[in-house]
Amino acid sequence: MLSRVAENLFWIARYIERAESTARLLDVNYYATLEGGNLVQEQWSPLLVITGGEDAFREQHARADAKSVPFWLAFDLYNPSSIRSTLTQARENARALRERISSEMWECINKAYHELCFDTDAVLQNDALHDYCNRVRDTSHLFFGTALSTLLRDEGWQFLRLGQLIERADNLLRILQVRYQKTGTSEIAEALENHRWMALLKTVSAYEAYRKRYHTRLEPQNIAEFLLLDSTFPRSVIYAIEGIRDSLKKLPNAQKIQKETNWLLARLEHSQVHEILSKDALEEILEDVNDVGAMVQSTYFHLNA
Amino acid sequence: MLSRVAENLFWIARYIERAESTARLLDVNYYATLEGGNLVQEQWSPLLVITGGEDAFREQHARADAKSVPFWLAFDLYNPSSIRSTLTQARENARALRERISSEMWECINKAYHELCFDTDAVLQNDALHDYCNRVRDTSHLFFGTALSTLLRDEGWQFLRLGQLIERADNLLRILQVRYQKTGTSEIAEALENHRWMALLKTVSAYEAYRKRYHTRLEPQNIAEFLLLDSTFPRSVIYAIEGIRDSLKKLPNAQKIQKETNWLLARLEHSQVHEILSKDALEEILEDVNDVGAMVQSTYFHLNA
Amino acid sequence: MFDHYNPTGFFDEMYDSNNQARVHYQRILERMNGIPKPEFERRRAASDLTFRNQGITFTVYGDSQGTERTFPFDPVPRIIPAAEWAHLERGLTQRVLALNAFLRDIYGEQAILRDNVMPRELVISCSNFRREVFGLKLPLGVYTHIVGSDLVRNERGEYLVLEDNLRTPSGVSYVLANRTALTRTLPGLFAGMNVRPVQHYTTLLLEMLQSLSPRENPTVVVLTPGMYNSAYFEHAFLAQQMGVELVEGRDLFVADNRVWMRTTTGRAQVDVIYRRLDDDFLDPVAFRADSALGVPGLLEVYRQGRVALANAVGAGVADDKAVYAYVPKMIEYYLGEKPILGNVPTLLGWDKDHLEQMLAKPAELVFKAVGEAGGYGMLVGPASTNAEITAYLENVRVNPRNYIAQPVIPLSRHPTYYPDSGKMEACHIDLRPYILCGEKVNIIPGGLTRVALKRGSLVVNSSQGGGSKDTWVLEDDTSSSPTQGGT
Amino acid sequence: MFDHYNPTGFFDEMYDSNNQARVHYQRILERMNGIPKPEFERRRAASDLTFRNQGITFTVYGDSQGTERTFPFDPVPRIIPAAEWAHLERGLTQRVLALNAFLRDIYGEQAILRDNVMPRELVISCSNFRREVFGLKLPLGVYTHIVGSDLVRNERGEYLVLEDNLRTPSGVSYVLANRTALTRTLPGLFAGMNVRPVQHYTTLLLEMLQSLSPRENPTVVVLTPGMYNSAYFEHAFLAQQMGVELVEGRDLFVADNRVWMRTTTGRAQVDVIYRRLDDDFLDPVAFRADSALGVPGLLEVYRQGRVALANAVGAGVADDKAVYAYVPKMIEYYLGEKPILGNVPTLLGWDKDHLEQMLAKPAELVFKAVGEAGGYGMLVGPASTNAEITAYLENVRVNPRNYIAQPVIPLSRHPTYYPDSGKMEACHIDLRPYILCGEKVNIIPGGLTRVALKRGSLVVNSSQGGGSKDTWVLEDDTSSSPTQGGT
Repeated sequence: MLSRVAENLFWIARYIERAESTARLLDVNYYATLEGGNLVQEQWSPLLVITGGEDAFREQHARADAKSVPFWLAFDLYNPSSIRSTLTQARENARALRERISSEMWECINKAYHELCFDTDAVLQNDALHDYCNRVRDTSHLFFGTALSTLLRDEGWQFLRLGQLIERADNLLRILQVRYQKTGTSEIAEALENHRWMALLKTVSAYEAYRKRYHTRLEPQNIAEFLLLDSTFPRSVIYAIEGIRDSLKKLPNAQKIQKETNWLLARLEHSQVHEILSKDALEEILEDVNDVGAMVQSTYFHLNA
Repeated sequence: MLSRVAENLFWIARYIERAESTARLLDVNYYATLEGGNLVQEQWSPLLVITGGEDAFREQHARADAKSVPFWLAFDLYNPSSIRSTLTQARENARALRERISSEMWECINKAYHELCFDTDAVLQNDALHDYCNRVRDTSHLFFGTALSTLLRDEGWQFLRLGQLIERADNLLRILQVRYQKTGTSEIAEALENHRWMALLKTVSAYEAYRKRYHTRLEPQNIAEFLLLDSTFPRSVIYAIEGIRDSLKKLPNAQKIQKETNWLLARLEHSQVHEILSKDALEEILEDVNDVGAMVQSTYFHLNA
Repeated sequence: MFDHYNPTGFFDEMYDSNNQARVHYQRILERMNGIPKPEFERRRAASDLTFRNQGITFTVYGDSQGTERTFPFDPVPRIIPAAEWAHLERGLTQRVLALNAFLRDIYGEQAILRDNVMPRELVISCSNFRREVFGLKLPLGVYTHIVGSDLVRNERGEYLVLEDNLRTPSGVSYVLANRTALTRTLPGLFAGMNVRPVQHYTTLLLEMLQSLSPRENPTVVVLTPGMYNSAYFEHAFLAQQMGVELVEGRDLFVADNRVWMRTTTGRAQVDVIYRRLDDDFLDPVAFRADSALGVPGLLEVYRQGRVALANAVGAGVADDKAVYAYVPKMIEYYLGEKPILGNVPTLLGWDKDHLEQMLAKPAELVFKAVGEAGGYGMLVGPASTNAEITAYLENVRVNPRNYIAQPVIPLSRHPTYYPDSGKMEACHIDLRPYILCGEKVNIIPGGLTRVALKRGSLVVNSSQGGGSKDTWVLEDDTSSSPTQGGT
Repeated sequence: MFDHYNPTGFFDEMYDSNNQARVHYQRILERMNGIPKPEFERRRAASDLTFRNQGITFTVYGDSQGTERTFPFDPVPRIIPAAEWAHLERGLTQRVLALNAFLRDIYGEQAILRDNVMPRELVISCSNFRREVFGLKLPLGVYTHIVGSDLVRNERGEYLVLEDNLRTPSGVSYVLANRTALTRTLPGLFAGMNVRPVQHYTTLLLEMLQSLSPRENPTVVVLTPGMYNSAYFEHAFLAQQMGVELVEGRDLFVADNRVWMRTTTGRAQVDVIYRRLDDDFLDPVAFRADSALGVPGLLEVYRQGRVALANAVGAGVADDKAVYAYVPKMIEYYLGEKPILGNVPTLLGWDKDHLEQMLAKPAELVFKAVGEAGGYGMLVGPASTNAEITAYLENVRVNPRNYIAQPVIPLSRHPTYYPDSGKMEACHIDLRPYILCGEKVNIIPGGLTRVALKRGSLVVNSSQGGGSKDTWVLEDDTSSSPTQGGT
């Protein structure tokens, strides 16, 4: 497979997964502040920390509030990780290999690009953010569902999966880092805590699944265990890393990356959640995931002859 | 997992996959007759053979033509396998376990039901069949894509996959049975042959993938090999059966079904395509696939105590 | 949209008698007036579509398949100030404690009958009185775990309890769905209003249900009559939000003195059943033999304390509409307190004097069958023809115990948007709060505000053309006026 | 929609000089008149959206990112009767055989120059004449494998060849896309019409390309200048439909006397390159050193016969607009036949007498730069101001070899739907058939009909506001009239 094609597939998947993650994060947090009454303060800054680029944000916007942060995360082209930016980039990448993916996959991205990356001012004006975020999420589901059903299970599929899963693990780890920074503030009211954890779970579409798994109240430790270590949950960190391992098995010259991935996986499998929950451990896992991403790039994409 | 829930998941997947298959079959064949000039006769009867229920059709419709067959396949509620019937049944099944699947999955089906199962007269009146079929296909992709990203990888997921893959193999085998009945008519023009095989490949979204795999003209034998035995193609028979095997591995009490599946798989893997292409062999594989389906039902769904 | 709105004639929730917006409505009124009507209508229609797509529907009985309808959602929220809610919360807690005390007593010592506070015959003649559970010891001593009492406001704005729903009160899913819908539709209304959240209801419900079992991590299920039940959406919704199985009778069976679910890997024990099935249908062995919805042998396991049911079998005796009249007395008898929330004056067919009054001026009264709910079996005197009244009274004379009558309460009204006129019109409303009763009493702020959408109608039930609103309880009463509070 | 349609003034494809619909149009005319206008408009708009969603676009040069536009698709098909097409097919085959013979000759013996049939100076002064490939033996002896000659019809309906495109003619993807679009938009038009299929084009193309390599299962690639090239959609489309890789120059490299692709597993040999890149940019070593789009060393491998290029390097010499004038002579010289299709009379700036005529009455002529395509470098005399003419003639005088002039051909017109007026209006059209030349000559029936959408304009190029139509060739001429044929 052409290196350029492999790289493009990898990045299409990352961009679409990132657009979905940002849409989920934005949607849940935006409406959680509304549903939370005065319990939930408008906590917009953590979203900037999670998605990165806080400094770039400050250059463009005076303050982080209910207007500037949603605009930044969803529509701002100065933000390379905004939904609009990532969908545009996914589409540029897809356009460069439209002959390589199925017509249905290309059409899904191209249509989303035309429908979601133009005339975005009306979205905030008309309070239509929820609908917008839903459409972004559906775009991602439709894209990967179409790939599942039409893309050949050759190397291309493996690179697509690698991109999606590395991005997924990265996003979730960064959310956890921020959310688990502030535990221990015991004076917070019960309803607020409940509300907060609900929002975290809903952000990764895990609320209903978590409820099925744990028949107890929303315990921070259980939640972290579920999101980090439950391999039956398709948005968990360990699910992503197992998937990365499986995809690497099917690629040539992957021995070094496989070794790295297996080591990461082994440490996760033998960890208790409370050990991971210290901030340093999360940071370490995040770095390892990004190392795997970098190794994929250097092994397959930047070849000379 | 509740037996009723498992059974519902299995059937939701079958019905949605069937709706997609019928939509593809109808779409491609309908437009192929238009694009084929006088080369392609309006061959509506084979579609009835493929989808079954030819007798039931004859009770409702005087003749099989460009009006009655599309109506029967897409909208006729007398046809339990029409798109409208299958989507309605998928939705009834989903409604009975809406608490078990993710909200996104339920909403995807429910929305499709409301949008695709009512006011269907206008579709044929306005020649909007292609758009309709596309929306059915996208519904299926969105549904399975959403499941991929939100449904727990527990037994429920395995039953969903089993339903989808058994239905997929069944559909493809029945298409092949009908399409490979008439080989050997050597007097048919080259362009017609080309056109026919193109339509077959497009029906299962395989045209572009086949082209990538075989850099030769459309050879019936290569096409059959690709659709039956290429396990990198996600709509091939062998891909479906491998998937069935993988899902069975994760279910309890599956030894007997696994044995049956492995045997089927082993025979496929050790067959040459020309051996399979005799009508009897296809019939045998089809029966075996349906046996596996029946065993899944009797093992998991009709339990007393 | 509020032009030409006429608040007079009844107590209006939004406007006072001087036609001035009440202080807690001023801020949202300003905001709603800031939305152009076409945009408002677009959003309302989108919200309708969302309800449809999410399948938030109830089933109308009548045809075999069951027709699903969405419960019309009106985007103008009903607002309850903090102080007003605190009063309601106290009153409801008091009432539900008394009702549980009554149920414990009536299936136990029957002190209230012995002391002649209530007539024995009235109680034991209730169709929902269940001899089968007499003498049982229930977990936590609670009979009615999930309560939905209906409150109305009269012409002076006083809250009165219209009836208690102690068996399988429905509608709480709409409380949660309406809140979500309004945050999607008109997010701008919420800023700085400090509306108290409601979404933790299902967490509280699950914990309460789990507390009914002695086992460590008990298996809770929701038992539904099935997909064609009017409230099926709610059953599925609650099961999903709690993460427990939604089961039908056929999924359960009794063996070895336990209740089990049929699963793909054999049987699994069930500890707590949140049943949304009436007593009659629960167990064909114990109750109606023709019930295909229930679980044969369930009652016996329940009697042995090996499975918990919420609400308890027999709780319906306390929401019999004739027993209802005695709730104020129960509060004084069991708690030694004055009732905080009043009852609607009620004439009992059971009582000779009352019956005479009922038959004397039927055109001025609302008649109700004591065992019915959902607006069925009702006669609204002033809105009925003579023939209808005559026919109804026929039944009352044959079985007077089965009927009560109340004066027509001039229910308070609330501005409500009508898509057909494109205007706000005044509609009668009620309020159904949801009370959870386990180790302690928990009430989620607000509840379901139902709206009588048929113009001029006083009947708010979904089956009778009602709709609903999001109901806000404010955290404090300083943030709602336009000049105070944040943002 | 056809009310008030005015076919007069030019040759009209649909109506004859008596304002009667020609027989091969009668049936679809009847059918189109049967569709209510709003429904017609709805479908047309939906079809536009489909083009957009499928990304069937061309890139307009000018800004750095490249603006994508859809090529407007008119849903009224252009119909060519079977007999008419048979004539065109014969004429085009003859022409393309002669052109290849000419190219073989000119890069070999140069007999035609030796025999003074064509002036040597004219040929070797062509900017597209490539000394670098002189004396090469090409596979099958073919230089121009994919040809797109432009045909027009004059006031008498005669087909004339306006120019030959022998290098990288584009547009065939629209032939396929338009057919698909019309079957989706107006499927009812096709029934019983026996329209000849076109979708097998890519199969034929792939087979022709494979036949250029001596290897068994050769690796074919499509070489594109990249995503911002005007015809990028077509490059990707053809690669996809053939199932071959679409590569850019940076994906290829030369080593060990072969051309290779960079892949995730190392290098892979390339045998045939369908290049959509001009000669100039192919190889910075051999041609323009500043080209970042090409592959250094490619020409040398090509010269050694270890990679095939389609079309061949140097083929452009034969579609120089001055050389074009000699094609009728080539046909007679190489084939010994009379030309079946005529040329447009052409004045060559290179010829003193011609130049004089060109400078004498510029306002009556169309001027073209010999090496340009796509409507660039053109001057339409009658439509230009004096100042524009004067400026243009300045260039002609400086470099007369570089220009030709032709009389203004009154192109035939075709009814075309205008969304703005909601009516059919007459537009000038041309026709570009696509001819494949390998072991034999293959022409898919029809080709691309381009429409000058700017009202009154004679220029059909996409870059100049043109659109296109589906082009039907009928299998036989009996099924198109309303009273004959099936269904």
